[in-house]
Amino acid sequence: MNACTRDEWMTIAAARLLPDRSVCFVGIGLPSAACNLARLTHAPGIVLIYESGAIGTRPDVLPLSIGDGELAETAACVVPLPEVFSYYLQAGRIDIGFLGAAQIDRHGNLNSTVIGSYDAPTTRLPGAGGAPEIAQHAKQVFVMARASKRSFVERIDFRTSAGYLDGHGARARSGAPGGGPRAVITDFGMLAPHPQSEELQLVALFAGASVEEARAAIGWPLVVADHLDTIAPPSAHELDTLRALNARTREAHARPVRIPL
Amino acid sequence: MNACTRDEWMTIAAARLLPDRSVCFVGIGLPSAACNLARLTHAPGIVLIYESGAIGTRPDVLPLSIGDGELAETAACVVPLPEVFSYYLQAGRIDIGFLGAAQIDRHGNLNSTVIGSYDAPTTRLPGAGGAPEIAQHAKQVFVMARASKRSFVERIDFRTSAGYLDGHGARARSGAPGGGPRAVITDFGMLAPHPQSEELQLVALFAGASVEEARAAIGWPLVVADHLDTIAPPSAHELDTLRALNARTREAHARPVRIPL
Amino acid sequence: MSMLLPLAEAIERHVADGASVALEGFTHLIPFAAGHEIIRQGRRNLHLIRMTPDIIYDQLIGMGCARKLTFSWGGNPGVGSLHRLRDAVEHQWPQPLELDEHSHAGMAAAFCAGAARLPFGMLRGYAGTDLPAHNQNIRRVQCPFTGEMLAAVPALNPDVTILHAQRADRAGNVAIDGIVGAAREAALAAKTLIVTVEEIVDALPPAMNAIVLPHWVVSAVVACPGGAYPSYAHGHYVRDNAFYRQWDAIARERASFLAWMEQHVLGTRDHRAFLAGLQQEAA
Amino acid sequence: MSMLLPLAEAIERHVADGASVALEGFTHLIPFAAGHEIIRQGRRNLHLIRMTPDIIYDQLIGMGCARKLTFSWGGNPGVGSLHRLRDAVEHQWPQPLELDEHSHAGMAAAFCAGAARLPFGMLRGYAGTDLPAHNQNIRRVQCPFTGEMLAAVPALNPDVTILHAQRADRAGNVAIDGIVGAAREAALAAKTLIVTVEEIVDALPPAMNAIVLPHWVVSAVVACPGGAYPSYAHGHYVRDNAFYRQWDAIARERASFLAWMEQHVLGTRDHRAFLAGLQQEAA
Repeated sequence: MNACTRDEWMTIAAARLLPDRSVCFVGIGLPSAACNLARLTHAPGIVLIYESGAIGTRPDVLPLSIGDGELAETAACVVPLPEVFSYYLQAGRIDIGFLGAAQIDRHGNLNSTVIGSYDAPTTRLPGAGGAPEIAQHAKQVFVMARASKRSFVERIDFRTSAGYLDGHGARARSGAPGGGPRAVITDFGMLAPHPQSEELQLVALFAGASVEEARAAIGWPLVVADHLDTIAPPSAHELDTLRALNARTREAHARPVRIPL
Repeated sequence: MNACTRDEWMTIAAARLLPDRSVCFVGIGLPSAACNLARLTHAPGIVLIYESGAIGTRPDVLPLSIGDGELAETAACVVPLPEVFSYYLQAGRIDIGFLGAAQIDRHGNLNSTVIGSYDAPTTRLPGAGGAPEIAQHAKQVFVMARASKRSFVERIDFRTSAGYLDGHGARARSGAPGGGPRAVITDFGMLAPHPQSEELQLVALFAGASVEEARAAIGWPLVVADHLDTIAPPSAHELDTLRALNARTREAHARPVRIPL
Repeated sequence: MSMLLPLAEAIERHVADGASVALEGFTHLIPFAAGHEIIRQGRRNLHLIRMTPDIIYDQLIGMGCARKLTFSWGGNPGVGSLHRLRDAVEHQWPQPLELDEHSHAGMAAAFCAGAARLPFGMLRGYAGTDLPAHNQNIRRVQCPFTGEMLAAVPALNPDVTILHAQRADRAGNVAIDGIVGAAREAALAAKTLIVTVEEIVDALPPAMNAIVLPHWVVSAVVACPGGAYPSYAHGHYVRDNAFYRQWDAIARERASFLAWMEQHVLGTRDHRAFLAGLQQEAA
Repeated sequence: MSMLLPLAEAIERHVADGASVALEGFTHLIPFAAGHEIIRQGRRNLHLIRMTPDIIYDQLIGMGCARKLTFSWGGNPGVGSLHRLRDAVEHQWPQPLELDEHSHAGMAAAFCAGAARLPFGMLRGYAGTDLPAHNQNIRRVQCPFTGEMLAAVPALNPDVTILHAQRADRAGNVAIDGIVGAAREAALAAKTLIVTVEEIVDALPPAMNAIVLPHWVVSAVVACPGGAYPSYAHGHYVRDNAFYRQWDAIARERASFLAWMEQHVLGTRDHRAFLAGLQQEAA
């Protein structure tokens, strides 16, 4: 098994966190790969929901966008988007929500809106999308983000989605229905909130990754949990399944498209 | 043309009021006959909506209930009931609403809830159904009701749906989006609101019906409009079409039903 | 995850005395079989919820199963009154029935709010009517942008919603074709959802935009062919209009009503036996 | 009643300078052809509305058609930023762009309220985020039954909504298959609705529970095969992911963007010519 990339390792680590038959609100990119990998391996009964309205979809190829055709064709049903956010997400039916972000702080609050000031940003980011309400309502949220001093920061420039707010039970006191970020899967391992302070601390490393590497990639003084796990390397089955999925996806996305003329 | 019944005459008179391509919210009974007669005669483009969700339906047989199968099979589409009331009725897309009632007063206010007191009624009626909001939002409302001193009363026991409230512009001042009862089609002719007082007055009689008969059937001192029209008797085409429709309906509703065993 | 259960076990397990129960289906797919099973099992003090109480609610009320009714139109469609409902309201027979009365538009908004787990539904409704004066569950809310006052109704979240549908698959996904009324909102608004179906198929095909209730929102699926009779199941059997007309005479008097229920519901083991009894009678 | 019109006439007749315009379609059925025609006709000061501004909004903004944008996520899905959108927000090029920023859940509620002609939409949303501090269009409303405070957003009622759909019939009834996003609510919320379609058929069959926009809610239908390219039309053609990736380089610099738009949009008479130009370039 030629050495797996950190992206592959992140995807596999995230997939392992997904219980069979859990209902997941899937974001595009690595989360989509993680959820479909789980479905193709240990969680065949996992229910994948894409915010475009595809409920219980089973794509054979990873979608490039959240509304790809295959999502509709393989879904148990396609509902209007307003229903995904009201009858499914807001109604508390989503077990796990995946979020990415440009910036994340030590309490798992996320910024996907602006870098710099809102009115005169140095970088205008895509914006919230489904994130604020996914962060608010999903029973658990997993964040998948490659770590760097630019993204894991002491202070985020704009709070697009609430994690644990200022920590120490602030989220619970705010009455947010969902539990908040359960884990942050990044390219050296995993962070998880400290039970009391709710500050993200290093709880697991990929084999070959080091605490130093983690500390170098995090913009705040990273606390290491008392027990530091080592994430088991991908099995052949996991890696083969993921690579086949990615290969099918690359091939499909590269297929020349006939211009409808 | 053997003599047409008053029910037939009412139905035909009501059908004539329906402009082609108008969007009608159809109630069961005589209104359903009137709307479908219009569709089969002068208004082939009329759009019929039944509150069960059938939009633009073209039944060959009159439904016994508001959710009959044929309504769904011939509809342009079937939408969830909440959408009929929000995206169509409340959105002001309904030109004409039909209402019946157990009691109606001189300002076109209707009672389909109770006779006697609400908490200890002598007669508990079916209740509001779609009426309050049809009366509120339909651009025009037509009431179809056979006249009697028991139904056309000085004071109704309960106001289920608002007509002109106390008259003299009270409805307009209340901000009701719809225009209120445009006409009351009854079994001797038609009543319509006086332009200022908004009190229902006799504006038209079926040939052969008399002012005395009208006065005898109305529980308040009925005012006769300055110009009293005579409603042209049904044409052969109108009567044949209606009778064929009713015959098809009777035959369909009488068909023995196989018990699904 | 939804369980495939016999009807008696689904009712016995999920419908407790005093529960709020919605048997929805707007003229179409009315869950008669489930309603009869509730009567057979002698449930009491139920808070019944349904936009258009129909024959099955007349029976539940007449057999003393209900203490309260949330509704917006109670009658025998195209025929007349529901005599058992009237007897309960006008004469407190067999027991008093508390009414929580709304309009269709109001109940639809309440079911939608329930499905969305919002605390209230909103509409431009109930204007100029006496309903709010007799129902403190109809209040008002002000638009924070325009200042307009709108009607507000509390969300409806039944303890149990029961539907009938054309088919379900082994995993418990349920497909509904045709007139749906507010059945889907009532289903998603419930804590527990039971669906009786005409047939169980191996797997439902991807439904695209058709109506499917995913298995994980369904608590129990029950195979129950003919389960909506005498209402209809699109694609399976038509509405027995004659039965609806006959019901008017059966239910008009207490004695004839009780005799009919004793013979056709309490006296029949299940829905098959109920249908067979009617077939014999008609023969 | 809906009119069958050529695209140029539909835009010319219904889209005025300064209007609020929503081109909806969530990754699927995005009305590119209509967007290009708005650019060809040099519309100005538009208030653009769209949950997920995509390439077509990058083009409209970059060509100076828009003064304001109501949105909830603006990017090139799966690729990266919209460079023209960023240039407008970060450097006011070609002109300043006022932002009315929401979350998807908020905009969905706003479109639903618009379709229902309610003045505001309601959700349990925006909790713990900075969005309300920067958008006075996000306020709160209190539940009259439980006292809970909920987020309120003003209803969205675009002057014009434009959709693309698979087919319409001669009467103007429009059928949509597949992922619909909030397109139907955006359509019903609009004062004027234009729909470009892949094909016109004689008569749509009764749709039962499928998605149809009845002719009398549609202002204009336009026959426009390929009208959603490079997004996709389910059952007709797939999404050109390569084009979405190429757009990132084309739009990154003002000069390359303007040159491309001059050649492919301003320089082409209509969508057929636009598609033919791309085909030649790819050959």
